Amino acid sequence: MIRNIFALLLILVISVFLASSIASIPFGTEKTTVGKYYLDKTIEETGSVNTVTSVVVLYRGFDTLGEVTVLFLAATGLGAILFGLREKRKRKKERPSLIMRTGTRYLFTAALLFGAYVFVHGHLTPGGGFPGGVIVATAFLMLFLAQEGFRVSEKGVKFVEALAGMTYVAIGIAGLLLVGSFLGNFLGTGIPNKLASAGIIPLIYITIGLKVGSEITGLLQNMRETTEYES
Amino acid sequence: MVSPILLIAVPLILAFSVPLWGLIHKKLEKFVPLIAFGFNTYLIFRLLPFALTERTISVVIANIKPPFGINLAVGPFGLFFALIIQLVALATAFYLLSYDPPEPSDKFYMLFILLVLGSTGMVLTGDIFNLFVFLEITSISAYALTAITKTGPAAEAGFKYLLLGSLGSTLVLLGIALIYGSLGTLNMAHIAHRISGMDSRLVVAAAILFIVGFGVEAEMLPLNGWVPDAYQAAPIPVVALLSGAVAKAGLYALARVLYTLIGMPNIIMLLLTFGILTMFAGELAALRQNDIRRLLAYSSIGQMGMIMLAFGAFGVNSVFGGVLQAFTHGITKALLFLVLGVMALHTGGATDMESLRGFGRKFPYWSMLFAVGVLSTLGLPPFAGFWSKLALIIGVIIDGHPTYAALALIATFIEVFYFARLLSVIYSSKLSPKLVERSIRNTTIPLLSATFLAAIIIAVGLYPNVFFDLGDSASRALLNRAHYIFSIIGHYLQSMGGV
Amino acid sequence: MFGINMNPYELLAAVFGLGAILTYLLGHFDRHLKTWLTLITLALATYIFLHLPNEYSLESPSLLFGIDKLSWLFGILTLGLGTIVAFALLAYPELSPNFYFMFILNIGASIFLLLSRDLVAFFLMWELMSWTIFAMILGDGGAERGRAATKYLVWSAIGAAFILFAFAILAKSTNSFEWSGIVAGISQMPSGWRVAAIALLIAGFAVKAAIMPMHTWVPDAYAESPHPFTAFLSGVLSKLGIYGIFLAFFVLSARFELVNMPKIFGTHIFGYILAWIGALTAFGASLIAIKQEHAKRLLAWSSISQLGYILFGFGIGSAIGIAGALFHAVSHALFKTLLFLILAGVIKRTGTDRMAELGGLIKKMPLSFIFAVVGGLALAGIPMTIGFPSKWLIYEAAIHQGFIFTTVLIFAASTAVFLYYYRFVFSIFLGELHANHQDVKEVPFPIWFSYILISIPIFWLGLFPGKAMQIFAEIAEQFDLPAVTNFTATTITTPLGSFNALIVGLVFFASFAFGLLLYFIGGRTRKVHQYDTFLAGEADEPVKLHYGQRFFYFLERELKPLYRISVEKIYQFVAEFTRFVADQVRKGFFCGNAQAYLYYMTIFIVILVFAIWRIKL
Amino acid sequence: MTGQILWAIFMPILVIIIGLIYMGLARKITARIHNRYGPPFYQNIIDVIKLFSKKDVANHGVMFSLGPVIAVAGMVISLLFIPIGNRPLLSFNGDIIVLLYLLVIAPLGMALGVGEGANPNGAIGIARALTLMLGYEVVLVIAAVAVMIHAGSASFMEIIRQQQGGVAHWFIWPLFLSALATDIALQAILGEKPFDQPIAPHEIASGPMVEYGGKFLGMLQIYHAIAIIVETGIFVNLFLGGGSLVWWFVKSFAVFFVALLINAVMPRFRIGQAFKFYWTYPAAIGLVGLIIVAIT
Repeated sequence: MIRNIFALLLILVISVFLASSIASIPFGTEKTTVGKYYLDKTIEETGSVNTVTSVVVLYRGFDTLGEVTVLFLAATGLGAILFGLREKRKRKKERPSLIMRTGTRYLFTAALLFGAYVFVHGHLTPGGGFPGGVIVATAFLMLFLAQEGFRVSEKGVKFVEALAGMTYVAIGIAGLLLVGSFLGNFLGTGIPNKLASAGIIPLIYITIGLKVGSEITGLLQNMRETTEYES
Repeated sequence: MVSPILLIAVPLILAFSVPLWGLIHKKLEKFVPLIAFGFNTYLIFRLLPFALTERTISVVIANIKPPFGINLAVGPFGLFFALIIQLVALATAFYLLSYDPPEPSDKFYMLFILLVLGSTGMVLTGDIFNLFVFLEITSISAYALTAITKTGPAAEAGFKYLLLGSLGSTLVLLGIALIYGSLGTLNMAHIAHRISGMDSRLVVAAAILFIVGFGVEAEMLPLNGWVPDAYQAAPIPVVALLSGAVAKAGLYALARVLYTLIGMPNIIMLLLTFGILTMFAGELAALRQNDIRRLLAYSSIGQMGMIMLAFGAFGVNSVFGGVLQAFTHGITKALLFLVLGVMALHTGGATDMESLRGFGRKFPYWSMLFAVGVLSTLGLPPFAGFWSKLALIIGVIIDGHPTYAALALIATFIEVFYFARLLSVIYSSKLSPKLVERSIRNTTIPLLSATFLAAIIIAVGLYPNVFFDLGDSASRALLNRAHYIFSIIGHYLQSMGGV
Repeated sequence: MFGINMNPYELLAAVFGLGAILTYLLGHFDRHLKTWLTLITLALATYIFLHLPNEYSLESPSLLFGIDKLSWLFGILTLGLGTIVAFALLAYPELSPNFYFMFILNIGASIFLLLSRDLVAFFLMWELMSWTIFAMILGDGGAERGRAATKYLVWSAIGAAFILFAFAILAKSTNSFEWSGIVAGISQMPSGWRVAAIALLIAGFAVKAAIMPMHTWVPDAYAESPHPFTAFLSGVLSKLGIYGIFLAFFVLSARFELVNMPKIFGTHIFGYILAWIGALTAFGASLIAIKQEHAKRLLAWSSISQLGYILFGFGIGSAIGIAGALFHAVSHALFKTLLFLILAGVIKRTGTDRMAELGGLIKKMPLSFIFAVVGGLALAGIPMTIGFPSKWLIYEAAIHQGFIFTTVLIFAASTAVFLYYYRFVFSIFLGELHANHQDVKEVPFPIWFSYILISIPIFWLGLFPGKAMQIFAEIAEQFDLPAVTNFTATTITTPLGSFNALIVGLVFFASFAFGLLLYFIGGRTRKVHQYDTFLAGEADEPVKLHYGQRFFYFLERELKPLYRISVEKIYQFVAEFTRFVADQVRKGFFCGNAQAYLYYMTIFIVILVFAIWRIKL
Repeated sequence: MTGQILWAIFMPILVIIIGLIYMGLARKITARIHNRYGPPFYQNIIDVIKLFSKKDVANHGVMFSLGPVIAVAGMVISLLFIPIGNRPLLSFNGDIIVLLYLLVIAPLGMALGVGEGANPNGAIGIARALTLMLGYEVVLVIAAVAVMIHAGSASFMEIIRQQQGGVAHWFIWPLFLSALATDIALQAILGEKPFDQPIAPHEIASGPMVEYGGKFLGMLQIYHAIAIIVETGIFVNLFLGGGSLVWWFVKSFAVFFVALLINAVMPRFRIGQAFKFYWTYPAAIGLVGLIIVAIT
């Protein structure tokens, strides 16, 4: 009890400290040098009309590569730790209904397509590789939920995941070789607002989309297998 | 000059490719880490002459010049740490060839590569947010690798590590947010240039958050509770990397942030106190420890404390000692853990002192390697540890902190005590009944990899010149804040009219 | 030299390095090859050592080496006695090649320690010398050896820490790592730091020199180290500590004379303190030596006591005192090596050094007995042996300088020498022969020949002390110290009195002839069995009564209050306390509870907040 | 030179005879104090002659035989380094400290010989003797240091020279406490009660002498005879100003006589008590004396 109260006090002190620190940051002023630069120069420098995308994929593309890796790691790590533990915990569940099963079959393709659309148009519209990939994974999630005994090929997932990841890095190295800078835009900016514009951004978003999609699918599969249906 | 970015790109592409190798043949997987770090080590040696020049260069990514894009700030200090990480990684990757990885093996190798990659990225990057990203890569792969054997203690250790580590990274992110919120930039050089204009309360807050966040990885005192458990539960090659790569990367981040970004001597000198406390806690905890793995883990904490102490002394001499000590500690601990892994093969997995009693009589070469590691840790010639410890103590005294140097020396007495006890157990004439005549596995490959590390220790001990030069330029580079700022964003500042 | 274009210093290092490695590698093939290789290495090293040029600097890492009279003296002792001990090792083929490797490395490190002219080189060699001793004590032995070796290494680390700390202070203040630069710059040092540095240096070297209260490792380490090596450890390696003290006390402090310090009887207070420590060491250790049951421990305590004499001589610091201390260093090196070698031979033949289990070996090992007497005479300081002039000089210096109380202590210590020395020689060689040792043989040739080799200088310098005095005078001159100049080959004269060693020797032989004359005047004698003794009719058949255990028990009883004063108790308390704290840290702090760790983190943040706010805001 | 050598040969014989007479007188005087008649004063000379003419002596080995030889030799050499009757024989070649060490040769040689005799009584006797020695040596040294500091020299001849010119110049006056301490130490050095534990005939059968008979015992008698002269002689030289040959022996006998008187009426201490005694009272007396000398 005393421990808890003391802990509460400690947290209070930390909160006060942080709050008072943060309170001193003037908000909304034009202090963010870098942000202003991005807003001003995006289209000119990258050809992407979606500033967020250009920041994510070009200005801070290296971070994105890192974040993709982090996501990959999370999936891999989870897979590694859950490996072999799958069969241990079984829960019984009611089977999905017929409507569910039929409906998901039709929705699956649409969802896949939508996901692909989102990551291909990342430089033009809101969205991009990450949401796109998640939408793709959602398509598979539907099947996992609705289709009894549905499995994706583990090898296939791995293959796509690996290839997508490698392609991302390969694009980066291509930039290094062609324009002397890792992840450098070796395709030119193109005409803004066209689909085939903004240089390597769409390419990267495609790889990200595929990678995220396959990763999350794999992750879902890993987690799904802890359940079993009532027969 | 070859591009340092390849140090990250090549292992990354290889890490992604591990499953593909596995599709061809299951046995091919284990060569991937070796290829990756073999290549990286080659690159590092190509870059080393550059590390001797004391210059920091900015490697631009995506053709966008800092402070707007991300860049690698490759300087002697970072390269020195990258060298440590790569050497340890190479030896460990070689060791992996004869190691039965926990299943799933492809994921194990991927995580393994990414762990090293993350640490390498941390020491090379010039962007604070990128540093955070690499910290995440490092720590997440470390959590996963700690728990990968899926035993009870491993899961528990992994959980503890995850809890502390993720909280730490969150704090780092918060710190970055504070800085970005007030300065509007993420480039470390740019931040360093502007930080004097920042509200000092915010700087302090960010400094605290960074110390706590990176302190978890650097095994700083109250944040290192995960260390003994993780070192005991994780697979041996991972442990070698935890002390050889992860801890060093955490230390680098701490030093870089405090010296370059914050740059306030008062705050840096807090490291003196934390270093001393960490050192005493580690050494004392090791004193009565009977399990050698945990003992080495505590000793690792102690050594990290000593290095922190050197970094806290805020002077070129002590930092010189600190970087040298980081090098020898990384190599030595990796050696000790790799040898310990083989020792455990001969006792059916047990690593407590009683099980290993008399090991030296049966396996003289292995124990000799172990003894080299121990003696080097104790700072005895003709091993690398002698020079680093000498440089560290003398450096701290010359930089004006004799009291702290004296405390550090007192802590080493404890260290000497338990290591001497360890050696006397290993070289005891009484044999443990658990020792088997021959290990179940061929130990040629571990032998070569441990010999490689021992050879580095002895070579550096006998010819410390290059080592000194590297450490010298590394320490000067760390302290030369103005040069760092200028070489990264000098062009930008000029274009802004010298603002 | 040898057709190789190498600096002699490099050559010397190469000889030691290659010798060690070759001995280690080839030692596995033949039992005796390793010793012969060691001897060859040492012989080559001695040859090169005698032809070293004055100075040599290694560019990288920048180390400076050189030779002077002092390092020459200690170097000759090291190499000479090292070679003799190595020769005796011929009788110990069972020692592992590891041992030989460490032994050669150790001698090499000692030699380069003596040759080093800058702090880094000195410290490097010092540490190398220290841990190779650890390796040799540890050897491949049991729990006791492990404990002794651990104790040794911890103490050695403590000593090294003091030295390193002092070196760092010196280097910082004088901005130089070279001895010459430090000596030149030391007068600019703040006097507090100066005193601290020199005190630390002396304390650090005192560990190796086995000066109280840094001596506790000595009895254990001496008792557990390989028997022939103990001779080297006590005879030579402890002298390296003495060498260090000499450097610290005379070379560093002589230059600035500690001008502001008060003087007592013409000696500055620093020297006075040293003299007291030395005298107490000599006195205390000799009293403890009396009550030992194991011969090795007895000699170990005796070593501590004798090294106290040397420190005492340094502390007096007058011309006679310095010469006496250096002389005693030489003589202790010789006779203690001899005594430990004899003990090694005894242990080799009987397998024990417990004095109660030995006895009567004079019948079986007469040569060993003779040299035990020789060594004992030198240890006790009987004229004609080297032990006398060295002790005599120290006494003369002490009385001349007015060190009254310490002189009494020193005299008492040297009286105690008779007690433990007689106990040593009686319990082992005299008295009744133990039933287990009826078939014991004389020690093998390499061992007894090494006795002869060491006995030659013991007598030679005992009869012609002037030869040694010449060297000491040169050393003193080299370091600008006062020197004893009033001596001839056989006579030393001090302001107090004089001593002619040769006359004493000749007269003794004349008196001995007189005694023999009396012997031959008397009637014939009849050889009787050893059990044929007078027991006042109390036993009708021969009983075995070897008076070996608790030889001086009545004395021990009276000295109990003194024995109760033990610095070891303090160390044990410190160790216990450290263990307690260690357990608390390990079990309490690293408790394995994730919640607790988060708690720590929170507390840590709060501490940081307050700490930094106090600093900054 | 020749004279000196002749004197050096003659003097030991003279001293042996005088010493034996001292011993005989001691028996006589003690007997008279005990109200006995006692043997004639030349009894010990007769004893020695008898012992030397004895045949068939038990011999335990070479060192056993050498013990008495070294004992005699050691005492003779000590004798030669003491100025007797102000005649410096060899004492220019060694000072007091040298003498203190030469004095040890004889007991040491004897102790080694006793050791080979393998009789535990002998060894116990030696152990006692050594313990006693540790006791009185401290006292003796304290006194000797006082003398050396007072005289500013460790040379016998210098010390005697400073005491010339009458009784008033004797060091016993300025160094009274030291002299007193030395005299107490002398009691043990001479082996008289209450400090005769090493011999203690009733407990350990004469201790060191237990195995020695015949000519060996005779040599030990001779050794003892010289020892009495040497030991009293040191006191005479240090505190009583030496003197011409006759005077010297008179003074020496006087010192011996004091010891005898104490011996005759005293019981024996336990060895532990004796040791403790020496390290307390006489040592304290000596130290006070030493401090006084050092201050003045």
